[in-house]
Amino acid sequence: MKKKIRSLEDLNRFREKAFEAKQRQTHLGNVQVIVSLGSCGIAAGAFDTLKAIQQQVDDDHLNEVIVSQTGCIGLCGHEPIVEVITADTSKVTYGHVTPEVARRILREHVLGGKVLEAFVVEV
Amino acid sequence: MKVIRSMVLVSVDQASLERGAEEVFHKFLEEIDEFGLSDKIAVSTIRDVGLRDDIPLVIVYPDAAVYGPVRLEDVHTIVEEHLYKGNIVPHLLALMRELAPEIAWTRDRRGTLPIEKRIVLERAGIVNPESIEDYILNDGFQALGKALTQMTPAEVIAEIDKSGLQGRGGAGFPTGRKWSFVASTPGSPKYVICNADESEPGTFKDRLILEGDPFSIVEAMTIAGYAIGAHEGYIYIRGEYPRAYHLIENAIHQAEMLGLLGDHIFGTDYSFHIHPHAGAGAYICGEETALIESLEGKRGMPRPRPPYPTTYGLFGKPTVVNNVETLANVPPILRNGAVWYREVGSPKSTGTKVYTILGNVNFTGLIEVPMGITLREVIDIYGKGMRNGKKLKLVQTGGSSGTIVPAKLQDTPLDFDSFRNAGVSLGSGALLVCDEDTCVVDLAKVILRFFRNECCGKCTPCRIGTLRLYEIINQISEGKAVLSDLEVMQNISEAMSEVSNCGLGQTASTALRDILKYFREEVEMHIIDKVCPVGVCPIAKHESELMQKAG
Amino acid sequence: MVQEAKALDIVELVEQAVAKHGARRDAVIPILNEINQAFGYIPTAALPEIRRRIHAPAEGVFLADSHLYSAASFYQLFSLKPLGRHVIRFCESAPCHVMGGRQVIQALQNELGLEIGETSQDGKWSLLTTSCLGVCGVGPVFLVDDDIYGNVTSDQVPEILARYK
Amino acid sequence: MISLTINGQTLDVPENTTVLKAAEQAGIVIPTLCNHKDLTPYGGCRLCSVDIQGLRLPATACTMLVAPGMIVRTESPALTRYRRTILELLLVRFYDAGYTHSNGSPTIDSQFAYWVNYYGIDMKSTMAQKPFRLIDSDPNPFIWVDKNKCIMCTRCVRACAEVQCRFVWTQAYRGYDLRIVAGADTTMLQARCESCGACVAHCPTGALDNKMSVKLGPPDRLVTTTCSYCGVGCQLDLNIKDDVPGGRVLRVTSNAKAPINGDHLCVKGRYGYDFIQSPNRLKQPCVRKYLLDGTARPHNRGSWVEVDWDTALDFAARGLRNARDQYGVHSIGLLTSGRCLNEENYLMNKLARQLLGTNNIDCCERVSHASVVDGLESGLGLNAPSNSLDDVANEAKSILMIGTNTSEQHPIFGVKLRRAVLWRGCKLVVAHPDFINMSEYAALRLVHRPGTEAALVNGLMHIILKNGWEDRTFIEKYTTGFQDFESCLDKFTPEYVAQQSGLDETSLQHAAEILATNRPMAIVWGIDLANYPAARRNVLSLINLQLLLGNFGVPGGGVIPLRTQNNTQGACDMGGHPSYYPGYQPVDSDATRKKFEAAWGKGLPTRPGLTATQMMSAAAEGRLRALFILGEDLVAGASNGSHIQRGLHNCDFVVHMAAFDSETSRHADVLLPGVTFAEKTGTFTNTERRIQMVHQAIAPQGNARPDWLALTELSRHLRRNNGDGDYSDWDYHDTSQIMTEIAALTPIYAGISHERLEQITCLQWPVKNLSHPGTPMLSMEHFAGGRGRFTRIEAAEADS
Repeated sequence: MKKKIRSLEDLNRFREKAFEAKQRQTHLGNVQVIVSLGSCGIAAGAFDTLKAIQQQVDDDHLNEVIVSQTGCIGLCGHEPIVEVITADTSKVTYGHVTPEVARRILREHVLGGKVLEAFVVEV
Repeated sequence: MKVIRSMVLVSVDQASLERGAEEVFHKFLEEIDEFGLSDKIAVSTIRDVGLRDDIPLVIVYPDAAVYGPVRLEDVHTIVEEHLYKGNIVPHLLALMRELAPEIAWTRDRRGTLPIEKRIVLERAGIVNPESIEDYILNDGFQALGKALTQMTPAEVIAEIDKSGLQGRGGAGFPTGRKWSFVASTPGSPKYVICNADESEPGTFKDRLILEGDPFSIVEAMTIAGYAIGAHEGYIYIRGEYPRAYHLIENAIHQAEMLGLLGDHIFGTDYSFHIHPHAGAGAYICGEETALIESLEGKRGMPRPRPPYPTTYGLFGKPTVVNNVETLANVPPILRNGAVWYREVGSPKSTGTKVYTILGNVNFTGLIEVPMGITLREVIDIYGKGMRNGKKLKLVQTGGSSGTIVPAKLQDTPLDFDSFRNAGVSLGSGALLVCDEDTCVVDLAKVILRFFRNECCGKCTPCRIGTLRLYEIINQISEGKAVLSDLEVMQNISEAMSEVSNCGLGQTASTALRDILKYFREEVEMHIIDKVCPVGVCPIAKHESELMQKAG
Repeated sequence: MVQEAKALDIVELVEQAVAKHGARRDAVIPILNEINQAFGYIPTAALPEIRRRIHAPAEGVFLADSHLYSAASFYQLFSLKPLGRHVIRFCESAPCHVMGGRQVIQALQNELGLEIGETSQDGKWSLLTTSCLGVCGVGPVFLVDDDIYGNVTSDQVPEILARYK
Repeated sequence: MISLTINGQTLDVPENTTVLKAAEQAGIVIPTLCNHKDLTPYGGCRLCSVDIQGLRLPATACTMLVAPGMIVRTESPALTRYRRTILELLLVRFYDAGYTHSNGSPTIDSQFAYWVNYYGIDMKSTMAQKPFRLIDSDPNPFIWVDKNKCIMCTRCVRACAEVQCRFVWTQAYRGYDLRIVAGADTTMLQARCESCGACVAHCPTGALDNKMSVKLGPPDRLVTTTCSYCGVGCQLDLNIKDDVPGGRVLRVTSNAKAPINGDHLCVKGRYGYDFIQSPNRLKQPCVRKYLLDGTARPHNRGSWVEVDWDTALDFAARGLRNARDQYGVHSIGLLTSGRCLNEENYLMNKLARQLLGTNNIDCCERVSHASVVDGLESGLGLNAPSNSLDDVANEAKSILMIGTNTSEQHPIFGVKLRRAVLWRGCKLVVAHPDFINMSEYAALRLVHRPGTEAALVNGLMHIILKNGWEDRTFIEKYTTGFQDFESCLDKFTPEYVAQQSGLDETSLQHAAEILATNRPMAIVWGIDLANYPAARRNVLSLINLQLLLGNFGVPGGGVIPLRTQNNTQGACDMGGHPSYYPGYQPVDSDATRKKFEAAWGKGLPTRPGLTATQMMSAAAEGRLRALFILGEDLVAGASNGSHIQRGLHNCDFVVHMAAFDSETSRHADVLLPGVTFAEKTGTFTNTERRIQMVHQAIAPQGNARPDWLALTELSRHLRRNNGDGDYSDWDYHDTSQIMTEIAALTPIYAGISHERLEQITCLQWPVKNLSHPGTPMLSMEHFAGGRGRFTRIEAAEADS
């Protein structure tokens, strides 16, 4: 049972805690791989992409990779979209990420540190 | 994000081209690159500038400075002085008179060039829609906290009123005024309904908000409830959006767990409950009274209006019905203040507007820009131009119920007032861009078929009108119509738009009307010459079959 | 052969749906929705079962089978007759059409040998059209059951259909 | 009042008036198809679109409410254009197969055809060129369905829902595919249609029609009259075709102006008219052969011989006279009929008292209803319902319905109560051992053991007193006997009553709460209550309950005993009663008797006569020798048929006048062919004391005669000397003359005359004089002594 928020101060304390938790994650050197899971993305095959990423994470025991989801950002023409956030580089957004491309992103960008320029979307 | 600061339009009508417009165009590209401004300034072309002798014409937005005639050697000056330093070059300006009406629109426009400014989509695609932590981390529930602990309901309404927020469902009714109506109407209980039955073809902004930022709708509905004195809210999500339904259900649950929804929100005496409700496939339920009927478990058929939902709504009680996008504006307004909000957009149409760009452009998707952007800007900047280099033929604005804007009108700014004046509907913000390969008869057929299928059947003009119009357009596309059918269509269309019961019937023939206005010749070719110029309609196939046989 | 729902299942399901959404007039559409989801259509036999559980004159709620039939037949996502095991709903609205939908629906018809609105002899497929699904950014679009396919070209149609047994 | 301008004409109308109604008031006609005065506005056809200044688009006059200063224009070239387009569009989906439609108008035009024609459209060439749906698509025996003519105005849907509360018709699917279906797209009867025909009456196109007469074409004339089935007193239009001498009834249609029922009728009223021209009608007077032969009466009375009227009446008169001469005046009995006119019942009363000198006269229905009437008389000193039907339907906050299957027995009143429940939230408690139709509308059902009604009501009163829900002020001011009464409730605790009645205590508590806290509360009972063994006691209990709650003298309160037959009330009113002259003037009051003696010029009997039940016993025992039975099949109508059969069988001489042969006429010696309501003119008094005209529509069938005429003739055969009173003569040429006599001698009917009823259509007695408006609700002053009397009701078990 979560503690209820009873005032703006409560809300801000909650927010600080959430912020710290997020900070801790990135400080630990974790990499976030975010799949855009709006309906557009799903229609364009985002579930297959997500499955491929999770498979790869499991297979390669990539414990420091956090796979999460977000909504649609409105770049339908580029779906499926995957974002990679690492501690050192800022956010990189990839478009048209097929399962094949997803695996490459994990191998080359997340593990190898090399951004796949051909699939980067300018946002 | 790429930030476009200015836009340069070079006239490329036949006369301008004869006087070197193409060279001028390329010179601009060079010079802008030279000054390192390429990712801040867009260069595009404009075809129809009317009959004049000071061509080529160059228009610079957002200042709406019109230069002309521009010679190759003037380009450097304009780029350096105007685009780089920000000073208009008076001696190169064209004379004010004789501007084509389409350009004249732009003269009134002031302010910055529309760049993406995300208010309602500020978190969509950024946060995890299943995580209330993520939402709170990104300013979530600040507005609700402020409203409940620091403001009276009347103050909340006053702030929304002051912001100038207008309903984004299409009609553009001031939200603050709607809320104060319901707040002051006697009768209880009162209800808040979020209209998430987004069914206008080509529109998916609401889905994006619901899927990308569901908590913001929960927060906004609660604020609305507080403002009008309601304790129950319904969110009517169309049946075709199962994911949005799931995410909203989750958001409601999480907010309740944290005491941000339900009983004693933020530890105050105020309680508010939200019930998600899935539709089952009916475009008409986007009409607010049909939506209410449907919520009550009935056929989604519109009620006669008046009475309006503000006095006789859900279960006969005073009810606020707000569209998703409208509600999504509420938390940012309360957080940042009405003054901040008013600075975005044009004076009469404040805030941003979400557009979906679809059709034959290089890039389809969704943008949120301040009110007042032009179609040309949307297509060139955000749509990345026409697909396969084809020519723009028309844009349908506002979904299938919207107007057809021919290419020559593409400089009309997209805001409520200008659009109203031009007889164009902004509607849901869907922009369907069609290139020269589009046959207007074929397009009309698809649109009319949609309305025939989605009409609820309550009123005569719409029920049989949509059927008849579809039958006739089919005959036209098959080469079986006669010219007098156009008159029949016009009569039906007129009766439909004048005396139908609700917006569906009133707008079902809008596209047809515009097509007959701007593209009548093309339609008549189908009838008289039995030819589909674009080669899409069945008669075209028929003809080619005949040709083959003959050959 | 298309499968029809069994009487016992209907009663049980109605019971569950009413328990979940409440015996209220305004719960009618969610209840119908549950039944439609479970059977792929709404058997007429379910209507009196629902009516019996919601009709409550003491609370001023009056419900007849006609009310339920009327509501059930209004909505496009409901079917009053059994459909195939897999239901294709092709978006026939203008954006998908402009973006190439015309060719895709033709491909679907050819591949399945069905006209729009028909169910195949073996009860495997029903081919329906739908109004806009709201994912126009990736049009043309169609649904197979709950799976949504976007950016579809006619070449992809056989491969997609092959995924369904 | 709101002031607005329509077509330049300024007018004031009440708030919440629609523009359409306002225009109507100003005499401005706005075309409409989906609107109907009985139904909620729909706004579907859009034909009534009008321009309203300040609005961007035209608005429908049927849904738009007037607003101060509103400026309306109902005609413009554009509006005409839209209307024509709408009609043309409707015709795209309309096909008329060419048979004549039959909804009661002498001109064939349906409302739809009228407007099509009005806007200059040629229907034939504009409509669909072939049918697109089955013609005559529903097997309902009464209602014809041709959806080729349906324009989706939904008047049938709304009529079924709002008028009949049945929800048979509904809209299904949508848009171009929209259709009207019954239930879940079944046949009408499967969708629980009651065949009332309200949908037919409200259909503007003929898509719904009367199946029995659909192709018979329009009538030559309409005759508005009062239905002869039940005590509700609906008015209807007989459609008459004059292609045979005297005319024939083509069909029955409803009449929008009918005061009680408007455009609404039940299946019996609308479709049960074939009896009028039935081949089984009695068409010639008959007497038993032994009478003609002058031989002794055989055991089974022998065979019938058709004779002329004179012969038959002569035998009838002789038989009655013989009995009187041989066994005395008390050996003759007369039974009047709740089916016959007031005027005829009055003549029966006059015949008995003036010509035969006996008070042995009673109304047939008292055979079954006697105890109920007695209860009413002894509790309230009334012989009629205290409130009117509409008053209960429109004002009562709760209703206790007991011993009546109202929607079967009094369909239109049943439907009025359904409407009260549905549309204004009236709480209905139905106490009935079976699940009857009204149970579906009940807030609470009490399924008690038959015979425990009194216990049940006592139990309710026990709970009411315990909770202090009784009306002390009323009890003190308007009742007597409360002190004495109160203690009889002590033993009727919820536990006790539950055990007696088979109900559970919660239901009892709930019922008491609903009835006591939703006031005014009305009690409606009917024949089933009278059929319970202790009917009189039940009635007294119910009166106790109303006195306790102070539900008398208020609109929406009171007691409504539902009279089974169309004129049971009138038959009693007219002196069809052993103790009363017309208007409940007691025979044992000297002053009254003197009045009638003076009027009729004849000495009259002083003692009250035998009731119907007593007559039967007397006949069985041989004390009653001759009977004159008017109109009724006594045997079939009674709950104790064998008792009656024994009485009749034993009777020396029985005259029966009726329209049909029946069980009762098997026991008759002279059989006189009477007529149906369609063949005579006069008045009926319905169950709420409302007097209405009955109009002759066709000539009597065969050699049948109106009963009043036959009675007048009979008097000639009976009479030996004329008295010299103002009304001693029997020279009646028509029934209005009889009514004049009734009015002169009957204070509660003093203000009634046919002439007046032709103007006002209905009056509820007491009507004190020709300018008195009648009395829809009896207030306390009408009760005997101005007070109601509490009666101790003790027994619960073992009904006697």
